[in-house]
Amino acid sequence: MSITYLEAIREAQAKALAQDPRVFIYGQDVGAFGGAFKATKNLAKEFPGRVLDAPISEDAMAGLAIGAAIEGMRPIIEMQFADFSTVAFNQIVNQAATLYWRTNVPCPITVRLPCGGTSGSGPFHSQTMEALYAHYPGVVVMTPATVADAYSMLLEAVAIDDPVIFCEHKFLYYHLKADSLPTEALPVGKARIARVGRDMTIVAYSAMVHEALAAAEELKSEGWEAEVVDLRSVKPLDTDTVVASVARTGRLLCVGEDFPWGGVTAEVIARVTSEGFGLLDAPPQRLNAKDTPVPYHPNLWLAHRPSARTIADAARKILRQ
Amino acid sequence: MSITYLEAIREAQAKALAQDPRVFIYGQDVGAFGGAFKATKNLAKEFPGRVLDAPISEDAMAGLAIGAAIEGMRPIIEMQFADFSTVAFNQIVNQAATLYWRTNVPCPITVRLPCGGTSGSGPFHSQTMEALYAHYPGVVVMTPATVADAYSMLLEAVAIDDPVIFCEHKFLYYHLKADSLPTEALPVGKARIARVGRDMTIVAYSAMVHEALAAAEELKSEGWEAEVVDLRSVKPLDTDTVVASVARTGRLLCVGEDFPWGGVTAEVIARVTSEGFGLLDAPPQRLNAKDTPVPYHPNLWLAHRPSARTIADAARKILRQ
Amino acid sequence: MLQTVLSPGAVGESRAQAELFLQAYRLMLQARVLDDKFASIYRAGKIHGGVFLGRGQEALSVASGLALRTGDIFAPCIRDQAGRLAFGEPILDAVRTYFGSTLGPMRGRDGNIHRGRPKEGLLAMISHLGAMISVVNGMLLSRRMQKREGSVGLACIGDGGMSTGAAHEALNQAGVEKLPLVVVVADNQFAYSTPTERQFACETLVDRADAYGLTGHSADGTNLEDCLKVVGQAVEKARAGKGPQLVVAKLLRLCGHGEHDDANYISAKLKNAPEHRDCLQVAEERILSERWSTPDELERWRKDAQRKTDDAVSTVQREPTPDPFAEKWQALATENLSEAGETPEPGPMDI
Amino acid sequence: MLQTVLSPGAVGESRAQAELFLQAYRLMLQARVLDDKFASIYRAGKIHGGVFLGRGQEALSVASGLALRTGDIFAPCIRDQAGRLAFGEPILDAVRTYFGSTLGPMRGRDGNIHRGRPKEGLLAMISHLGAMISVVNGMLLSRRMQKREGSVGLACIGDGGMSTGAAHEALNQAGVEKLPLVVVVADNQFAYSTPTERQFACETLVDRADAYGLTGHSADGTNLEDCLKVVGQAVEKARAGKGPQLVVAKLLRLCGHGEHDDANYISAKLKNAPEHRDCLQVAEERILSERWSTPDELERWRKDAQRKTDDAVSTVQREPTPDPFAEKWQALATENLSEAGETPEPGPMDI
Ligand SMILES: Cc1ncc(C[n+]2csc(CCOP(=O)(O)OP(=O)(O)O)c2C)c(N)n1
Ligand SMILES: Cc1ncc(C[n+]2csc(CCOP(=O)(O)OP(=O)(O)O)c2C)c(N)n1
Ligand SMILES: [Mg+2]
Ligand SMILES: [Mg+2]
Repeated sequence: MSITYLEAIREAQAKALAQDPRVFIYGQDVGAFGGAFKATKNLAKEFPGRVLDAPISEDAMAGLAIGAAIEGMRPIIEMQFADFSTVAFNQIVNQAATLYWRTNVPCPITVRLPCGGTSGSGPFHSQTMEALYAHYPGVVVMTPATVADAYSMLLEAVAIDDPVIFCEHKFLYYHLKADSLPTEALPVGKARIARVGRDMTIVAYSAMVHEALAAAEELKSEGWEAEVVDLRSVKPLDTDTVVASVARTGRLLCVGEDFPWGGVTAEVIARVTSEGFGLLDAPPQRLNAKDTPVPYHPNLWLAHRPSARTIADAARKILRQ
Repeated sequence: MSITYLEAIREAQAKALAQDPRVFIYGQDVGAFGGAFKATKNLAKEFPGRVLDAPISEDAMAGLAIGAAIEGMRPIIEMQFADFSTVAFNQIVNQAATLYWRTNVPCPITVRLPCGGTSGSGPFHSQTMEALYAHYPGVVVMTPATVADAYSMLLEAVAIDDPVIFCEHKFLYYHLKADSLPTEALPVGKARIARVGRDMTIVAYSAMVHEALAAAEELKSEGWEAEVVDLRSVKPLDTDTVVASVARTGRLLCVGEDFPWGGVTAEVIARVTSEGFGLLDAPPQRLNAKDTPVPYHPNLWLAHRPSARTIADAARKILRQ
Repeated sequence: MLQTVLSPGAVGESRAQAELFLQAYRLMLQARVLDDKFASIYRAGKIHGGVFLGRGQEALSVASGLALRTGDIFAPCIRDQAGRLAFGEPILDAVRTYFGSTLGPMRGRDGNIHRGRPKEGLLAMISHLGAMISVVNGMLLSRRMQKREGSVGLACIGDGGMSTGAAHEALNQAGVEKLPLVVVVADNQFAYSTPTERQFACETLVDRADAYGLTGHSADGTNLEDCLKVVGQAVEKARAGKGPQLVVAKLLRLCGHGEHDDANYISAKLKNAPEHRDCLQVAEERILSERWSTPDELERWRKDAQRKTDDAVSTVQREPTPDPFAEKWQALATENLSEAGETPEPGPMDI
Repeated sequence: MLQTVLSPGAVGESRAQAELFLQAYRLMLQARVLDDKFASIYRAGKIHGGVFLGRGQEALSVASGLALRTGDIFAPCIRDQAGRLAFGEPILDAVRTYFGSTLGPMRGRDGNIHRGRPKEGLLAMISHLGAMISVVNGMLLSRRMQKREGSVGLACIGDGGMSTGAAHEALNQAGVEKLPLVVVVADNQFAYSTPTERQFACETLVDRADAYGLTGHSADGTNLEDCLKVVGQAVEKARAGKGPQLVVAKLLRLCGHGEHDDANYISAKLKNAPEHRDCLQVAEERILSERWSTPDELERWRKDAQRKTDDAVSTVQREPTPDPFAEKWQALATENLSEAGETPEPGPMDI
């Protein structure tokens, strides 16, 4: 058996629907059609009345999910593309994320965001939104990089009593495969050492983990051993695991596909330098997408985001210091 | 003559309207009423037909401004509170901020955001939004801390050919006074040394500049000289001035009123440690609001945001290292 | 309209209607007295932040609250003190929230009209106008899924709030799902200072009902009887499975947007127009002219409302205000996922 | 409807109408041929990202483009190839944008239907549905302020797009400002896979006109003549200062949502229903039955459209694609405010 990242997301939803009557799915075209990416394929048939097509009303989609949560349900909403969640932004950060703190009533909703760049998708079908949401109090932001995490973290997202922003990366949907679904998983909030190395730490998450691993492979041929940390969730962010890795390696590069200002890479570096300043043997560096919208043409797109090549280049500069 | 921060904002708009026929103002209650905070007081009378009341439709307010910019106008839109700009968020970051890059047509709009906490305002009338917008390519984000900057930067905001997010701090509206309006100003994008000191650098912006200055005063009585850098704009962010200050002091504390994850303080520390790692004699630290919504009751509100006291405390820890 | 309600021959029914009227009146009175108290405490500088009153809107508001039953859902807006009382919100909730008492439902975290008890069907509005309606939709849809039918959700909104994209998406969503939702629009002719001609260009907001496939109803917001009847019918229809309902009532806000605002943008002509009478006074006159009660009794009711208000205020004034050192600075329900250590210790307690 | 347009006795007028019809037909044909070309290039795997066609929607779209003059504003949506051509967008703009040519208006930065020339009144849509209408409002309001009146703005939208809060706020805004805006809704009965009964609960979207104080018009989207007439009248009214207009035309999309989609969710019954005939074919039949043209001439027109399409494609295929090293990685117009140095050097060029 071979299962893709996308199929894992479908399977996790099938399992959540099967094991918990409080779960339902709401989103544009998620019903009979099975979703723009087929992440809900056949679920409407298998779970009648529990997978509902929404009008093109992201704000009301999020609002409806919040109301459902108040009534004890565990809704999953699918944004057709992460980029369109900007229209639901207010409901998510000001209503869902404040509900528990204000009223003591938990808000267990899962917002599935098909994120990230794929070739030819352009400025409005390519964005990664983890920093946008992680900035706000009251949410958990997951950024699974593997088939196993896509599956187990989505199940946990549904189980968690708080709003979870589930950033699934479209580039990984079809390419990434595993032999089977996992039976156990790291707890949410724990980062994973994706590759062990002694010379430097590369922190990444989501699709960038694979670029970082490829870069590490390239560096290995030059005699360097880079450790790759997969953050798994960016809020909470597992500072301990990152600092522990930097304690071993003394060098840090943090990679993200998001826009450069603020965001995960800045947060990681701020934490590591505040908490583990003395561990660093060289200035920490980061690599992000460029500070422009995500371009359409593949030539530009490939240059806009970090890649194995640019990560390896940045890593070499750090290693030579 | 004495002029408040709020009056400076009104005067800047009056001047912009007087000197440039392309300027108009659009926002809820900005017309005859003069705005919720009176930032447009009398302007509708002085400039008939150029100060227009908008329906409660922030998305359409922003969209209208973008269209006006395409036609060569220089609209200023006032959000009644910064917090409500979440509803216009999509138009701002996806339409205004991408217009020039996509089509080569500039988008000179100014979005005035009455930002920041005041006692008793609660979770939805207190937010600071600079990090939210600065994260996106294609915008300039200004955070004036003084009466002079409120005036001169707002005039520059209107003159700039790009979308400017103008974060005016409500806490400064009435309290902050100057003797007169400035006749010259630092260029946009340049930070200001608000207080000279040799022992450490405190980076702040907007209302926190005043808390930092008060903290520096407190520290002075203990024999420490803290330098206070007022960022003025957080995008672009004047890394050079900050790094130069740290080069002199060797110590860095970065203070923001915003939520702790990501944002200005993380960005500043990431830049300083990447570019000026060797200049630091102690780990850089930051101080932000707490990771909860902004509370209503003054007891909680005062503890939620950084204050002169907590800044001084954090500074002492750094100074003792 | 009276004839319909208190039709001759239906004595039992008319008795019941009179009793409903009186009950509504007492709640309106209580709301008015409480609002007046908040206004005076505000003027004394003892309330943090703004004070927002429902003066002149009590008839519509109370009708909304009274039309609902235990188990229903109520999403009040800023001027719904009367409706809240009618729905069963304790006076103490209001006072505690304004004072930020830790014993109140919002525990000092949120204030004034931003209060509620979602688990008891009373939503705690966020400030962003229009945002509560889709939340009610979600609650109603969930109950349908859970096979807990029979309840109704009622959401209040203003003329200005109807311009928000959020309100549109939610009304449309309710139409598509045929939810037992009632949206009650208080068209008080202004949104803050903005008159309705700068807010919408339709004749009346009831014209929006067709746009969403809802049933539309109009009411005279100054006339308690009409409000009780129209809102009552709308709620009944929703409960009977006739789909979502839109009630629009015209009236005038008899106060500022908040107590900081003298509403000088409302012309004297408008203020004194006969159709903008104070609904409380109109109701009072009606009670007396119908001899449903006596001036003495009304006076006793007012005193009673005053006493309840004063009691609540003096109780709350002795209650603890939040202690930042005892406060749990944590926005997540899931404790082990909260991030700690990034935030400063609490600061000084003085303002 | 024919009688009205080609009324006996009005020979000159009817000649003009016939010519307009033929002009519209040729544009529709050109759009169809171009769309078919994009579809086949897509199938050959030579287009990056999606391809979105207007098949079956050309009559309404062309009517929108033709109703406008130079100096007007046009905000097309995803299925408006015909309207774009009618408004004057060069075929090359379409082809260059799909191929990402640096010579195109979007220079490889944005793709497919996300193209335009705002300074020439042709807006470049962002993907977020509903977001363009308020931009048109802003352009129209500015022209009024600048005393440059007389022009009209026309924005296209789908049945699904009408559910967005953005569309609502903008329609309401246009009503309040009484702008010369025409919104043309292509109700093609589906939003992606979602049928209209899951999208709205009103009878027809024309019911929304009253809600905003707009004038509503209905058209048969498969009938070119009707579309020309109805959209033409709406534009005329807007131009004459009669305020914003809402045109709703029913039709069926005769392709997938994008070319990746086989639209198997549209039943055969619906596809084959007589009221869902292909508007291009209907127009062709009409031309022949009226003898406005001959089969030979139509064939020549098709060949001509084919040649223009092929020429454009072969031209563009020889044009430069973006070079990341030459690209100005800068989102701000104000160069000295751009932040530099935070971004990596361009990466490898292979996919
Ligand atoms: C989205 C949004 N924009 C702006 C505001 C600021 N605001 C609060 S109340 C108000 C006026 C509301 O008018 P209306 O809906 O008519 O209610 P009323 O105050 O008349 O009862 C405004 C503009 C807000 N709360 N939410
Ligand atoms: C705000 C928003 N949500 C979701 C989408 C994704 N999306 C693109 S086209 C489409 C369907 C549009 O349907 P309709 O408006 O009827 O136009 P049609 O495709 O039928 O021409 C959807 C859901 C989007 N572009 N914008
Ligand atoms: Mg109102
Ligand atoms: Mg459609």
